[in-house]
Amino acid sequence: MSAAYKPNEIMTIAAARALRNEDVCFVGIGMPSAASNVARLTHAPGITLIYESGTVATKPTVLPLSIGDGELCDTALTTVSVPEMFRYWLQGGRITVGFLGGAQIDKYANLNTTVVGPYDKPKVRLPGGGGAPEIANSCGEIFIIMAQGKRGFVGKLDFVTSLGHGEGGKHREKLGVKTKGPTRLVTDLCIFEPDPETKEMTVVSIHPGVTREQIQDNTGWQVRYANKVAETAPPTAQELDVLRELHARTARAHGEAAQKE
Amino acid sequence: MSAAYKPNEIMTIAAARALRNEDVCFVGIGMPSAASNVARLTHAPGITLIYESGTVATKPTVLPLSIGDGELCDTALTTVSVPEMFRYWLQGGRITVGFLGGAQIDKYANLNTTVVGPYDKPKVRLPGGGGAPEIANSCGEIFIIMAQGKRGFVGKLDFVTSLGHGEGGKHREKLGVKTKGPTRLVTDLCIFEPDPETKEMTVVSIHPGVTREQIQDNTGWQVRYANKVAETAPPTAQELDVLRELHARTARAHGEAAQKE
Amino acid sequence: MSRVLSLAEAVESVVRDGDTVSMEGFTHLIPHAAGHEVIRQGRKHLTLIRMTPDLIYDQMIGMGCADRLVFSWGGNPGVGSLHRLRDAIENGWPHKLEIEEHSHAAMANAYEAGAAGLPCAVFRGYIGTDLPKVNPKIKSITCPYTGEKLATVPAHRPDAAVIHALKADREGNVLLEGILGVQKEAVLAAKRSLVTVEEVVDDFGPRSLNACILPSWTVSAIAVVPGGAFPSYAQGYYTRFNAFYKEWDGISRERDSFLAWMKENVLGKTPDVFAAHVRALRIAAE
Amino acid sequence: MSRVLSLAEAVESVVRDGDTVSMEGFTHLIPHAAGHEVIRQGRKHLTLIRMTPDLIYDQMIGMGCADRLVFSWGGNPGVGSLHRLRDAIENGWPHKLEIEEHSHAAMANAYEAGAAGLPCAVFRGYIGTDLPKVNPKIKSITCPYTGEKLATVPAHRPDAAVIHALKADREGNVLLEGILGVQKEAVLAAKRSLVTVEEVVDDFGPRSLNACILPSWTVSAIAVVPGGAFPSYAQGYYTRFNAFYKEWDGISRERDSFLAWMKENVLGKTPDVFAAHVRALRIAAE
Repeated sequence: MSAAYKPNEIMTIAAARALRNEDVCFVGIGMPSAASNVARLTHAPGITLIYESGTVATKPTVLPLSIGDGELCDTALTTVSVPEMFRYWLQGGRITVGFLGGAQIDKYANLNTTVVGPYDKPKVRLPGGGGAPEIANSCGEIFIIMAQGKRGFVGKLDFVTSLGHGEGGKHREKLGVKTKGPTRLVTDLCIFEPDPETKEMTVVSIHPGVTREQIQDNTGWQVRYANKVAETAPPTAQELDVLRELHARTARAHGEAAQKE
Repeated sequence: MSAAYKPNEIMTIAAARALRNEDVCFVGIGMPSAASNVARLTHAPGITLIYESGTVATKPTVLPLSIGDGELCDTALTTVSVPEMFRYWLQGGRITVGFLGGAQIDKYANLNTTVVGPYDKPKVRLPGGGGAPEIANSCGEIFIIMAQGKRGFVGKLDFVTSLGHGEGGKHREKLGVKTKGPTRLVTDLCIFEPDPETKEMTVVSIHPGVTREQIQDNTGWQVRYANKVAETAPPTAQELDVLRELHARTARAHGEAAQKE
Repeated sequence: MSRVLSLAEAVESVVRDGDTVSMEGFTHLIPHAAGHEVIRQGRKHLTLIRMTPDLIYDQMIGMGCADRLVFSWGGNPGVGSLHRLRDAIENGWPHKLEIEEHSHAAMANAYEAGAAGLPCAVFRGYIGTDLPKVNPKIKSITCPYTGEKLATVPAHRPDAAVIHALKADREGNVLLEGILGVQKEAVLAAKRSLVTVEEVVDDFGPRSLNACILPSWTVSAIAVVPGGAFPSYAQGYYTRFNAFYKEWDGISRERDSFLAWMKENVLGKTPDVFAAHVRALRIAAE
Repeated sequence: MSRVLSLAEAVESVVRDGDTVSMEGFTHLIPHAAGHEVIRQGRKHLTLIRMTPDLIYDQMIGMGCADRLVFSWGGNPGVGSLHRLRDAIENGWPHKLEIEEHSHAAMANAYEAGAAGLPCAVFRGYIGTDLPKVNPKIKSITCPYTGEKLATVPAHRPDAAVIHALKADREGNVLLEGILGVQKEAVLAAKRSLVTVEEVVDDFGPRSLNACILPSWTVSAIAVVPGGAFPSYAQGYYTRFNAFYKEWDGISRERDSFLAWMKENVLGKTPDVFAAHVRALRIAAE
């Protein structure tokens, strides 16, 4: 049953599948939120979702527009202050998976959400790091979701907002960071995982119908592939239903623009 | 109306009188608790009482036996965690008056509640500092209540648990401490205040019927007197009533031994 | 001891030209009404601190209230950019805006340290990011036991903290519930504080023994402004008006449309409009 | 994910010989039943951490469970000395007890730092006291901004934390209310944790949005022990049995009377006695 689906949908669903029932997940707004909630509503009903606004073990019925929507608090086990969230829960090492995205990513999955162009004379001033710099290093591992394109997938970041695998190899360990960093990068075209040695993000699975040429055309560095590259299983009808119903509920709750994400 | 009263009663009441309606008071168990609550029930109804168990603005109807009795929590505006109490409320500089007592005091109002004899080979092992080391330096000023006697009022402390005026003069300032330290020491015989220059605790008021000889006999250093020494006003009937009713209510609530304090 | 004042009086007594000001609110309880009053009173040369400067800081920056911004995430949550903030940083309009940029963890820790009376916050942070290269305030200490290098930032000690809360009681104590953000810390860290509330009640009544309450003597001024968080929300009173966050994207994109909107909706209005906004929201929901 | 076990199983799986153990409770919610079970199981060579070691630590020390005590106030609150603790320190009975002595502020900060995953706690403390002379763990750092010397202590990271709480729900989440002490921090700082509770409920039901809850995945084992805090208290369940604190002064004064009491009331008993104590307390109150 491979219903027709959009690139955004397979991206969200492929990310959702990587989440486990026992994960404690630090969720960002947008696609990470959609992916985490799809996981919760399909194969991982026991997953714990935490948003940086302080909501612990929240079970929203619609996707929040902001990281601190009342819906998150209403459906949470409890809500803690933001200093406590960052000290006891994130820095305390209690989060197994953090989700990140960004305006720019490089081949070691370092991310830029700060600025395009020079910091002091920006071409585009982006919102900034928010929780990302510490999410990147305090969570057990990091999943990244980003639509692929040459503007975002760049040879060199204008600014490193959050550490991925740095310059590759054992760079994280050399910096004293004990967590795994980005273990999975899901795009609208394919799935990358870090090479075990070099830590360069390497394509391990290509979404149905996508070509290697397409992938390279949308990437600002020479793309590497794993020895065995799989084809991403297309979204199942159930996965698509859950995702679309979630977006539909969200749109009804928030008004039309909510599913732009 | 000077009803007959006990030395403990005038000690408690003289301490109570020093508290102001606008004070935020960090209260210890025993006489400080009695004094603070007498103040609250007489001239200082607006006083805020805080116990280190985390209870903020508590209004107990009976005196707690321990620092964390349910009564304190039931009657509090709110109750915070102990780390928060020590970080935001005590260290945050929000307490105007702290109460302390001890097993030993010296003429600069340094206190020992740790050990009699050498630390490694104690003659008497006392309970220890508890909150006192930081109460002594974080509260705007310190009131001390202690029954006078040669065992407690000593020439040299076996151990400095909490700083009073150190070695006198500007010693606190030299240590970087910005609060006033002990501004009042109330005993069952008299009231001491620090000399403005030397900071030696100096008798400023003698309780009715007490002689200078008695004071000296119960003090392990050469007692100094202020130029003008007052006679402590005896407890009023209202003050005694309030104190005694408080103790009676407490005894009924806790069983007989509660008024041993 | 807190005093109950009109919003105009409260802002006048708490927020002064040249102050370092924290107007906090983490999506929930953002003090929009107080921000509008600051704009109406024409405050200048402010250093604005906030983890998530959003619409109200965009408005204040666009109206020229701020010389400096200390922040960790400056966007329109769920929507996109803050155009007035970007225009100030990218083009210096209406004038140059200095920025001091942190991560959320750093900002939250800096408030915590401020509330705790410490000069600096210590945490595990900033490893491998470029932020310390552009922010000289980010330093470090070495753990005396493990040798680990830990990040430090100066504690936030604003001159004034401005927050919106659910309610005050007759004694001037303030209750918050729901998403608490860093508001308690901001008030405790500040020299002066202003709390706008939805209502004043005789007594908070039955509540958690551990409710988040700011005692009267930690607050300088209280102003009763029903709806004062709109288009943000107040738990149990009204929900977030998401449509306006999206609408703001269009309003704020150009300087002219921004100024026209501010003139009509802020400069020419009083705090009462917030209660009206919330009434309209309720009617729409029925 | 927490597992619900009998108290005997729970203690066996969480507390091991040689462990560093925090059995916390600040007057309220002291885990007496769990302490008795540790004694019955004959644990040895423990390092006991607690801000306010009181009766239950006095008993464990007197029974020889502990090699070391890390603490800030060791007394019988409102009554006087802990005679078993004193006998251990003053006379080495039943064997030598090493002590590491702190202030409350240091201990509270050390738990906070442990919960926050930091190697050390930083605070303003210990100025002018002799404690740093007898405790080499007390060190300092210098604030990089102000030059102020701030005290440090190592973070508490116990092998096991043991606390008593009000209730758990079917999913194994744990609720505390009232005087919270450092229990949440102790559990979050520890590698393993055991929580005894008054009861298990299907659902916590209506509660503060900001209730103090330990999620199931932060707790190793839960044991249902009604009355498990007696003679301490559990907010909303039973009050503190002050008479026993006074009685303990007499029981514990001499080694023989202490040992006789322990034999009769701990070694020969099961956790069920705690429910019986509380029932007796209720009947007496009627």
